[in-house]
Amino acid sequence: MTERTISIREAITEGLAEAIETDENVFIMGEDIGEYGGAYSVTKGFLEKYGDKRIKDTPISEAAFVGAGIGAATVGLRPIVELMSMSFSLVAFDQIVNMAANIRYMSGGQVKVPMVIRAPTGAGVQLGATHSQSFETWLAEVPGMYCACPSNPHDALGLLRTAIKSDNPVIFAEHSHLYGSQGEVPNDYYEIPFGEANVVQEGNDLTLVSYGYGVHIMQDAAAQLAACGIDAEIIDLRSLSPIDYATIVGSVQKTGRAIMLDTARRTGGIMSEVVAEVQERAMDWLDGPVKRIGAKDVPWPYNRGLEQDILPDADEVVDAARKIIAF
Amino acid sequence: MTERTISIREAITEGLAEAIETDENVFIMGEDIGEYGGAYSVTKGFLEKYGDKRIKDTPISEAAFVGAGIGAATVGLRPIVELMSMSFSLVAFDQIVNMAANIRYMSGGQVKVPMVIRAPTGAGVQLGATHSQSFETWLAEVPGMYCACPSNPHDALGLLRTAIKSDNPVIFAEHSHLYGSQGEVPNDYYEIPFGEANVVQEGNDLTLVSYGYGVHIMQDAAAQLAACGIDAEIIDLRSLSPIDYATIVGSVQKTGRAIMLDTARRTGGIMSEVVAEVQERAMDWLDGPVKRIGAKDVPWPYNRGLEQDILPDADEVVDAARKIIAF
Amino acid sequence: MELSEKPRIATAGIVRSAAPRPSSNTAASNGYDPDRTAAFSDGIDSAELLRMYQQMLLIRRFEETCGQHYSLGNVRGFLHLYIGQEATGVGAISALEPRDYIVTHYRDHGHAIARGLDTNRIMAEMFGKRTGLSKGKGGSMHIFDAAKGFMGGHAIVGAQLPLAAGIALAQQYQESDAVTMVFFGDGATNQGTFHETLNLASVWQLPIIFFMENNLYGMGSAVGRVRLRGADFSDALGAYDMKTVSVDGMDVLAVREATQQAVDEIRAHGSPIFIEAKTFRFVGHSFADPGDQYRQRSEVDLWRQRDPLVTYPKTLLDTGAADQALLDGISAKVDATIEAAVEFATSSPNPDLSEASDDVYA
Amino acid sequence: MELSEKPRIATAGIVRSAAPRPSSNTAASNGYDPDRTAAFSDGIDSAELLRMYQQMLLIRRFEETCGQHYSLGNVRGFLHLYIGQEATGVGAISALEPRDYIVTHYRDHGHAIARGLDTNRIMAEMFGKRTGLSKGKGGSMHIFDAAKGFMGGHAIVGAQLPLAAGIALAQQYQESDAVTMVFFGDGATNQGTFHETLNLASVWQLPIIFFMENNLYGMGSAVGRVRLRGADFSDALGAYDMKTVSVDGMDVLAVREATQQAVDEIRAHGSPIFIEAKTFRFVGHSFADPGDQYRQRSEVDLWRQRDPLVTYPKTLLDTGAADQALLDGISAKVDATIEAAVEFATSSPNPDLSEASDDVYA
Ligand SMILES: Cc1ncc(C[n+]2csc(CCOP(=O)(O)OP(=O)(O)O)c2C)c(N)n1
Ligand SMILES: Cc1ncc(C[n+]2csc(CCOP(=O)(O)OP(=O)(O)O)c2C)c(N)n1
Ligand SMILES: [Mg+2]
Ligand SMILES: [Mg+2]
Repeated sequence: MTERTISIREAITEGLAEAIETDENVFIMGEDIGEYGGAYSVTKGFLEKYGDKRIKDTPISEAAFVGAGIGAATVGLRPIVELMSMSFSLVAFDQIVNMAANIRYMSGGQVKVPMVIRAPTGAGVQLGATHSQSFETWLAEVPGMYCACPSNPHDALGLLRTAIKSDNPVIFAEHSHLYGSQGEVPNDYYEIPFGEANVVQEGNDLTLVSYGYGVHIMQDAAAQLAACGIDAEIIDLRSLSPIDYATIVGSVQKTGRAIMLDTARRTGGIMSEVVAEVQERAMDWLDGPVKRIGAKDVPWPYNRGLEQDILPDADEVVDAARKIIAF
Repeated sequence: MTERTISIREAITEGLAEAIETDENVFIMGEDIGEYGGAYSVTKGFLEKYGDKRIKDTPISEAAFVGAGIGAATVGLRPIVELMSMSFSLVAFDQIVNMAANIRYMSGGQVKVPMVIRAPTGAGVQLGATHSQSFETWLAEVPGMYCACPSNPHDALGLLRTAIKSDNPVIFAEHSHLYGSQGEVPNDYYEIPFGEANVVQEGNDLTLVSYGYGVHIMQDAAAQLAACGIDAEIIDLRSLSPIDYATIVGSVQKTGRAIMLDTARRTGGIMSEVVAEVQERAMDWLDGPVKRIGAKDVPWPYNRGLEQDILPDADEVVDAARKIIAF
Repeated sequence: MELSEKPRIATAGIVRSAAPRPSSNTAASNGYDPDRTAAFSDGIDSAELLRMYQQMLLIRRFEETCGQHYSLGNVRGFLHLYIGQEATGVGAISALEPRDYIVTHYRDHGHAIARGLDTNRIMAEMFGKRTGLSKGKGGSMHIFDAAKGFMGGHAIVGAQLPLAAGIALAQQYQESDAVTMVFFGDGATNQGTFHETLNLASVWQLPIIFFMENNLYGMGSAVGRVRLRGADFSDALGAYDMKTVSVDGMDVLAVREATQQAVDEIRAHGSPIFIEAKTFRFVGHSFADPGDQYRQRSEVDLWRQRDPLVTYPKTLLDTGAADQALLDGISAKVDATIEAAVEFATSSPNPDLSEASDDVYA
Repeated sequence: MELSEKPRIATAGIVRSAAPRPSSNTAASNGYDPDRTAAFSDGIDSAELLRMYQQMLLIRRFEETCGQHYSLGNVRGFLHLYIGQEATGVGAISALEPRDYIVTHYRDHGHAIARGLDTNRIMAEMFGKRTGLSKGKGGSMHIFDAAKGFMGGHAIVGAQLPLAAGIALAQQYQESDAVTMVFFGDGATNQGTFHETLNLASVWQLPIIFFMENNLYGMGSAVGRVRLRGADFSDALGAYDMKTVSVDGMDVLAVREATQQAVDEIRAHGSPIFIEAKTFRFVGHSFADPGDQYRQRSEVDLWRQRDPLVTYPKTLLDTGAADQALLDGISAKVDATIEAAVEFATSSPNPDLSEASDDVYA
């Protein structure tokens, strides 16, 4: 089928427009998504095109408008809420973790919350300690919600469609480095279900697991490893909740070795879950410990050199590979 | 040295009173800690005894009074903030995670935040989905803060003294089941540093790791295992940040087998960190996978039978032990 | 004779009512207007007057019974009783239509009963049984009946406010004239969500009633200790440009009328309205709290003299709207309903352990 | 001659000032009082009048220079410029003593310079250098100088308010008469922390000035789109029983006077005071924002005509408080200071990679 090349930003913009145009119950709300066009221009032109019933600028009141999204969702609407940054989810954490995720269970299944919370995430652009965090790794651990983290335009559109159609709250984490990242997207309609990891590259020597921006780091690392004759398999989780353990374990059973990467802080990253689970399910096939890589466990600094040093990179992955495979 | 038997509640009350009496910069604030005497009666009589300068009842404004604690701490006071429940930390999460933990770093070390946030935690008393959570497992993952979780009166008093003397923010998680739990406490002054796990019981066959209420479950399990001739070592982490990996790894090198228990939800519990780290540091000594046990990954139900079924117990630990040691 | 009596009920009802408090932004925004009132309560037929009595009594007995079964260990967790506040919930909710929505906090049994939820299934929820409205998963603090527009029962103070705004937003979005009523206490007004939600409802002109049950205490905190203004601040919410009404929460007819006016106005114009009812809980904050450390016995006694379950039936008798036999009949019916509810809850099965993992995802 | 001129400065200063706005709770709570004023600004010697000009100019040039170095890639991350608001920060902070505290948000360079922080070290922080006030770890949004009572620089909207209340609480606790001044914008008033903190400060009667810089836009959101009342709501904060003052934020003398009155009052009585200054940012929200999508060029031009860096020096000249040569001298000094700051920042070393792990724990 025919494809076209677009950026992740364009893929998300397209997915949002499609939802607005095809489902009258879908509306978008968030800070400066209308007149301003969105902090990352994802909804540029939407207000003019779709009007202020469907595109709602909100006050700087994350707790209130995330909670309002939950309420609207319980009575039949399908809100898409944009947070200007995943870091700002903290001021709405009670509404997300205690309300969005629990209300269905507390009501004995009487209500559902078909809501998507979209937010740019990740460090690396010198925004400092409070603006560079990746709380999707915590939110993915909360039962009652899903969490998706696309690494390319194809997945971004396919996962966003699934998110918007889901009858459950979905955290949709968009790494800010990747908005401009280009890739091919099919012209025909498709969806990408949650819980199905993508084997980006097959290999027999080593399993590299990541998601979002981390997949690009793994690809660089795999290229370096290939140069050293190491044949790495790359797995893109695509969704942090649910996690496709079958694919990871299957790969580890083949390779016997694994490196798992968060671009979030190592401690508190989702890979602690994945590593703990994989060693429990696949220990007998492991030739050595699963290596876990993430950002250093310090707050995010402003200085570029420090921030880059804290962030994990391909070299770290390659060094880790060296430690578990002599080459 | 002489000892006396007191409850964890008495130990904490004593530690708080001692701090108020010995350091004029220490004050306590929180909801209904004064006139009401505290939701769990930990500060009963304090308002009458110490007055409303030292014992401050607050409005139901967790974000504001936690933030006020941070501010007061940056200019020389040593606030002890009580949250009525760890579950309510969510409404103050931005102040705790983005402010308390980051402000020292963001200021290049110009300020420090000697503040303790105390809160009852844990499930098991049928409070339902929003009131039974254990967010200390997330907060322990944040750099810039410490986190302590006492399992007995001796540790409660020793860790609380360390917490109050710390120049860094400390999350002090008190499992609500344990307030009445009795134990011996030395009459002479002592402190228990963070990052030093307690080997509750030595053993050679199996390492059992937990903290707080989980230690009591491990003790029950160890008793059952002993009856089957299994000699278990029990490690009480005492602090979730920092974590004493040396003691855990040392024990695993001896026993070759480990079971790690959260009374919080398994996914998102601190044991995912511990398991991931220990398999990486001690894989060569492991005879099998590290088993991770925690509460089921669903919201907390009200019904007693369901809640008890979700909570981990000694039988689960024994079953897990059976899987890794044939007996 | 009955006819000639009726107005007296209204008057009786209203005279004790809304000692008209000033309101911030609007001239005639208190619940009091003698003419409309007389007219209005002429409009309440005695059947309705008696139905309200029955509901208040049903709530009172239900709460007393929950207390007994808490002591017996059949009801667990946190139990917050509505005893003393019956006139507020019954009066307010009696002004709503089935298409309207209600969102409330953990002190929710009274609102649930006033909304006409099945007492058997509420009690079964209290007992944690599978037949409970939330299948035993929610408990006392999380009563839901979505089919009746009763959207919980929320246990984090102030957290229900944004949710309610979202439900009201959906009504506006769907061009329905349904009103959303959200209940909260005086203590909840100190949460950030209170401010954020009032502003959101104001700037978006949402069809919502913010119903503050000012029972003068948030747990052990007298409102004067957590707000400089003390108990009276609903007339100072000018920043939100929201019509504000103050009414006597111990007077079911006054509450009903004030609420009816607000509902009519919102259906017509859609703007949010803030109603404050001063009321009092006769018992402790939760069943754990004796409720006597932080308030004087004399204060409780004073309010008990205004017990709607004493004053209202007396009015019914004085005005001839009912005779003792009628009231006794109602009382007997209520007792039977409670007995049936306890029987239903007791005999219902606990949820199957397998059900713990249901209702997590849709 | 000079003597006879001085009052005119004051008048000139004040006539443009505080088109007296009504205040919520207190009779004479706006910054305007001709007599006190004349007297007061007689009290400002011309050296101080010129110092304020120098500070405003220094801020303007500093911000322009940051913009240039952002384009050059020497300054990164988010950069929020204070251009247009200089009179507010300089006037407000000129009324403080060294023992007082300042807490602000991410748009913080102006406040830092007005507080007298070392421009070399501020610029070095902008460049992320080790010699920066925060050792290059904080950046533009997190300027701190604890030794000068400058407690940040906070990037989460509204998050600085509780922190400031805590610092004020500490002053009260330690029986100091120091005042804490916290700056925030119109958009921040929609955060829950705004409400919670105002209530806390009110019920605890904390010695704090809530200084709202109402520049009419929160990022791209005109205040009228996020608040029903629009730009004018500081006179409607009655719920907090807090004295509220409204002042012309483009008039440095009016701001100084209003703030001085508030500071004196707080030192004497300790209660919190809310000051609103209407002002305007001439540039975009951050350096990324051209600032023209969501507001009319005409509106910007209108405000630019009130540019304090045009109006204030003109007043100084008209009133003879300064002549052109004097102003040129100041301008030259400012340029030299900026040049030195850039030189210092440029030549300073980056932090050592090992320093990434410092300053996490005390
Ligand atoms: C965020 C949060 N903080 C604290 C609590 C504990 N709590 C439950 S009810 C309550 C008092 C609320 O008082 P009010 O709003 O006046 O309602 P009332 O109980 O008087 O009906 C408190 C402090 C909570 N549930 N949530
Ligand atoms: C909680 C939170 N939400 C959103 C943002 C993004 N943001 C930064 S500044 C700003 C606008 C604030 O406007 P205002 O308070 O008026 O201050 P101004 O920028 O006009 O000085 C927004 C939305 C943030 N930093 N924090
Ligand atoms: Mg109350
Ligand atoms: Mg602004």
